[in-house]
Amino acid sequence: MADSTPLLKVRNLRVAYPIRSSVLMRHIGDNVAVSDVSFDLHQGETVGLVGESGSGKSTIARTIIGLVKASDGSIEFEGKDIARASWRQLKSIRREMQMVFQDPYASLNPRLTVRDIIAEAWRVHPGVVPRGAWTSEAKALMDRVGLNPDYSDRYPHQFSGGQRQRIGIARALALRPKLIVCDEAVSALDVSVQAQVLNLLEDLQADLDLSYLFISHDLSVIEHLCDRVLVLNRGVVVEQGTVDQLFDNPQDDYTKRLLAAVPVVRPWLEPT
Amino acid sequence: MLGFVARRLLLAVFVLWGAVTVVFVVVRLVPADPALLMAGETATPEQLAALRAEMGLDQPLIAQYLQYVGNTLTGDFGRSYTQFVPAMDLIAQVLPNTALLALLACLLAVGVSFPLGLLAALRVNRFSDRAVTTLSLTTQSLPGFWIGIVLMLVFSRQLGWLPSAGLDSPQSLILPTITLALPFIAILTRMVRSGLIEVMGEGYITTARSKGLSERTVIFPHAIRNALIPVVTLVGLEFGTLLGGAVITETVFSFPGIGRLLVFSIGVRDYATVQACVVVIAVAFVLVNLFVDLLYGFLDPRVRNSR
Amino acid sequence: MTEPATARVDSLEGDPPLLRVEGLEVEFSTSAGVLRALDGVSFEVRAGETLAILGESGSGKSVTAQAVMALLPQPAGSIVGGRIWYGGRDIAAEPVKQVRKLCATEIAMIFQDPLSSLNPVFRVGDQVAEPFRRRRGMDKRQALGKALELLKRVGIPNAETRIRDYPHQFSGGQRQRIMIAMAIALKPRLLIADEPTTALDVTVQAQIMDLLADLQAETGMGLILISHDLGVVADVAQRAAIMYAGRVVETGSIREIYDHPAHPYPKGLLESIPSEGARGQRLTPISGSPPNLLAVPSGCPFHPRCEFAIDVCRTDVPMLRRPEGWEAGHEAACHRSEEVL
Amino acid sequence: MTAALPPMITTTPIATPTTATQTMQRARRARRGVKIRITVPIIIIGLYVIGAITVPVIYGFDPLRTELVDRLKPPGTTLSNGSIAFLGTDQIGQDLFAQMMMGARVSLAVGASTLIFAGLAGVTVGLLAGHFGGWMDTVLMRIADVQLAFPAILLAILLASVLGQGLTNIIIVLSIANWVVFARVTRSQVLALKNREFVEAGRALGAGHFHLIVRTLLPGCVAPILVVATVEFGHVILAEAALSFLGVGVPIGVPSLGSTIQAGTAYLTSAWWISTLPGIALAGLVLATGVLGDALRDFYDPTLRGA
Repeated sequence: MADSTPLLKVRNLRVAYPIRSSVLMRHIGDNVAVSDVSFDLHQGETVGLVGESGSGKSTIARTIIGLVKASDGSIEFEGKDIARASWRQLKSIRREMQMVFQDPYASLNPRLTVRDIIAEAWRVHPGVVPRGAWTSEAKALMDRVGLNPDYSDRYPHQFSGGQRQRIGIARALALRPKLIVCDEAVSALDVSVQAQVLNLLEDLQADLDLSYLFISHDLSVIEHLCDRVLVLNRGVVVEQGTVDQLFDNPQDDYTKRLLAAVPVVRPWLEPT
Repeated sequence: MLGFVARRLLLAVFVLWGAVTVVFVVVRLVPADPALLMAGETATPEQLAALRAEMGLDQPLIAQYLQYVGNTLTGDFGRSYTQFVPAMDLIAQVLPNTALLALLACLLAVGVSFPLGLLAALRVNRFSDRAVTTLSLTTQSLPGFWIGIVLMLVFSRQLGWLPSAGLDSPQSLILPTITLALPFIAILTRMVRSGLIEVMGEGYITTARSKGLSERTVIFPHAIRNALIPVVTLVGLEFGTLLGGAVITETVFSFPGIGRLLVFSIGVRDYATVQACVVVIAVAFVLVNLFVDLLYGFLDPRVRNSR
Repeated sequence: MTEPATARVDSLEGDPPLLRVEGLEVEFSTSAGVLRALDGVSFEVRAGETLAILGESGSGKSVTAQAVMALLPQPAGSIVGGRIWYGGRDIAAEPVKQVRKLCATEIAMIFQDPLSSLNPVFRVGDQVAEPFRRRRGMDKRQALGKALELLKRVGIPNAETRIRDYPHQFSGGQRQRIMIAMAIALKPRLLIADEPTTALDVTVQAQIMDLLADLQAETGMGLILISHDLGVVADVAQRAAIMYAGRVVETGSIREIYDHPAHPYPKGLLESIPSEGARGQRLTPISGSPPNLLAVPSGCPFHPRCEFAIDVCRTDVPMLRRPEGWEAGHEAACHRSEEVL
Repeated sequence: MTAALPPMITTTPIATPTTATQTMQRARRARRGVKIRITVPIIIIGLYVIGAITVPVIYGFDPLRTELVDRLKPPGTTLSNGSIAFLGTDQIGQDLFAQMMMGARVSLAVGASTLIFAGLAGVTVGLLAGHFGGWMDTVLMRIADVQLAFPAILLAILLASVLGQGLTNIIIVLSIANWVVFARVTRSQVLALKNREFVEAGRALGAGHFHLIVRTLLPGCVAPILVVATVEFGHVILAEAALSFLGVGVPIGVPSLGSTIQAGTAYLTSAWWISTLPGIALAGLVLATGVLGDALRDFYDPTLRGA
């Protein structure tokens, strides 16, 4: 794995929000959300970021996708440094990276039809799909994520939570990206539906050679889906390794505590 | 809390400076010659020149501005051109009357609208709610000056119960107070109602109920204290509407207040007094809102503790 | 239009149940029409026992708690049938005002989101002291003294000084501890916890569950744990009721249900959870989505998602019954438990 | 509805004060109510528009004509030219109904033009301030704060007194006094939308500022802007009337509802209709916009529906 160039290379990433004084808005300090985070993500791989609220896992995701500015460190996508990329380069990099959001209700524009939500990507990046093919392409994507293509003219509120999350995935796939960042993408779903979406993500990865950066607070989902995992606590990576290493033989105290706290479905089967 | 107060004070000072500047810009930068406006078409060139010198209009604009800001800080708005006394003196004579009128109208409005809003909120979509909302919407749609005229027509001209103009006795305050308060009552009632309805759906209201508290205790203090927070802010902003209403009410009832002074001064092109009136009213508005902001901090611990 | 409430034979052992819900039906009116949030829900809880009510969103588990506490949103929601027996009275038939008198003294409740459940403008001490003042008529000093004891008991550090702080100054876990302190203030005999740890971090989640279990052992109160998470309650609860589309589809000892589910829905749920050493294996989800309560499928509401559904499932509503071969006290509402599971 | 009960339980009737069906009927009625509350005001406003356009033409209205014999005739009087003045005549013998409809013309024209200018300016400012945040937001909102320090009517008086009378000036004045409302509403809506995930999804796609503002944020602001515009329409009409009443509005000779009411105050005891009837006409128009605004808000915000 180490011999190929990573798809995504994050080095010493630091994200801090300035604290300003209440009166004159002078910069009086920094609120550090993430500091010194480094990791690689290879083509076809799923890397998990796990941590509790305030651990900085979402900040990392949002920084990589470009919603938040990094204060320091570098993010390289296919060898190109995002922080130093020109606006035009950045736009082409953006095509390669997409995001699936947590809330299936808030992440879809309630005023657009499913077709328009998916086509939004092609409107922003002209030339990917010709305008005349938008409807057929959108329907093909809907079919791909397990939605009835006949519903392309419906609005988000006409779908259930799980179906909406599929729409979100279809939108992310519209630009045929290499990397999809999933920010708590299954956390808001009911267990039975969550399993459907996890299976869909696995299928898509196998078919399209996708890479995932998967953010979750749910260790069992991370364990199920990921190849490698980073454990975050208060903005710092406390441990990283393969799923087997991390779940079978955790080294860091915090990781151990976190794993010990995960509720077990059948505690009576556990050796105590 | 200290940071919060400091930030609010700073904002108030800034807004005041802005308001004073706007008045300067409006009065000085209009295409017309203020001296000409003031002296009228019939003035001789000599008179005009004298006036310009007295008003400092022969100096560069920036000097005029600094002079003006300095004067404003000391409450010197120049001399009234019709009454031959400092404009500020004219205002000092009538300001207490307007203050009294505004205060009475505020008290009346709060006293009437809180119970009404509460009643409507607690009986959402029932008859009493519909009655209150319809009534307040109608009242809000009535022109303030027209309310004054009708009240005057009925209670002083037809029934002869109350004086129709001036300020000679405490009775003279009744009609202007009602006229001024009515639109305010309408707005406030609607705010109290919607604020309370929103709060009644909050989780902590469910908690209060789950504690087995009586519905009365759930409302006082749990709901009302939270509902008050947004209402207080809106009251501050609507205080401007009240001040605007005072101008009209005072005109209708020939009430010796700052509003009537303003309208009168505009009629006789007494710009020094006009400026003074506008600045004083803006100051009053800013001060009231500063007070409201601080009250907000007092009511909401989350604001108080924020940096 | 409804099936008879199940008469329990198995409940003859030991004390009478603290709370017994029979054939409870709740309807909500929405602008889109009337929806039946609960359709014949029955269960019971005893003193010292923990019952888990489990289900996905829209299954009616929270509505059940609201109905018991007379907290159904007014005027949209109302009880249209069934009984809620508490202390020999049917509180479903009593006016809200009457039921509220039981709240906090007999039955208390904590909620999912401790931040919005605490009044932001009052000090936590005053909020915890409120039951003592308003319900027990204590004076302020006395009540605050009691509140301090409680805050210490639920593990708020530096309770002496923090009693004067406001809710927003506490962490999520501490807020839930405060809610718990408030709920147990008047020593209720039954505590209903509605998703008490859903809004909290994993590590805090375990602490809160431990606290609830400790308090229950200490006071012998009955506990109803409402959750969507089958894992969280497994350690603490003895019995469970699994809900789907406003009905209880399976009930019994939690261990029995998890190990030998008698209904395809709980079975599917358990198989959907990614866990327990099944690393890298494909999950077996339940197909389809939970039903829209405005258009609940006919017959067994689960039939459109059920791989075992046959004609009778589409037409006849299955009753809760003990399938042959399952333990006493284990009931499921499925026509085909014996054949397929 | 009654469940078959185990024999040991005595049957007691279930006391449910309101069943869900009843509540739903109420909800349905409320929903129908919203539609009625939208349609009826639109019809009323439509009638005003038609009346304002046609009536003065039909009556051959000429503001300068005076008919001394027909002065101050009560409603229903047959005039010297044989026509019936069913709302009476004014102090110069003009038919009051024709004059009121002429006034409605002014009101509607001023209201619509002001809405367009204030709306365009305010929405643009709100979108920019909300979307870009930072210093742009600070600067724009501080300007709005300064603007708010002047009660709208006060600012209008100040500007009108400087700019002089005339319809264009009224529109300018009222636009300046009202853009802030649009700016604030748009900005707060943008701020609410901005952190919604679907807007972030747009940013994650790499959408530029123009795309985000025009295609994502603006459509989300339409509903609240429409509501505000409706309510503001009424406010602007009232403000125009107030300005004209104070004599700083329409020029002499243009019959506005405000100036007609003002003219009638001199004849309150002898000819009550001159002041009161235009006031009612004005209130009817403003009430229609108020009801419409409320109904639109209920329509667009289902969470508040029935609340």
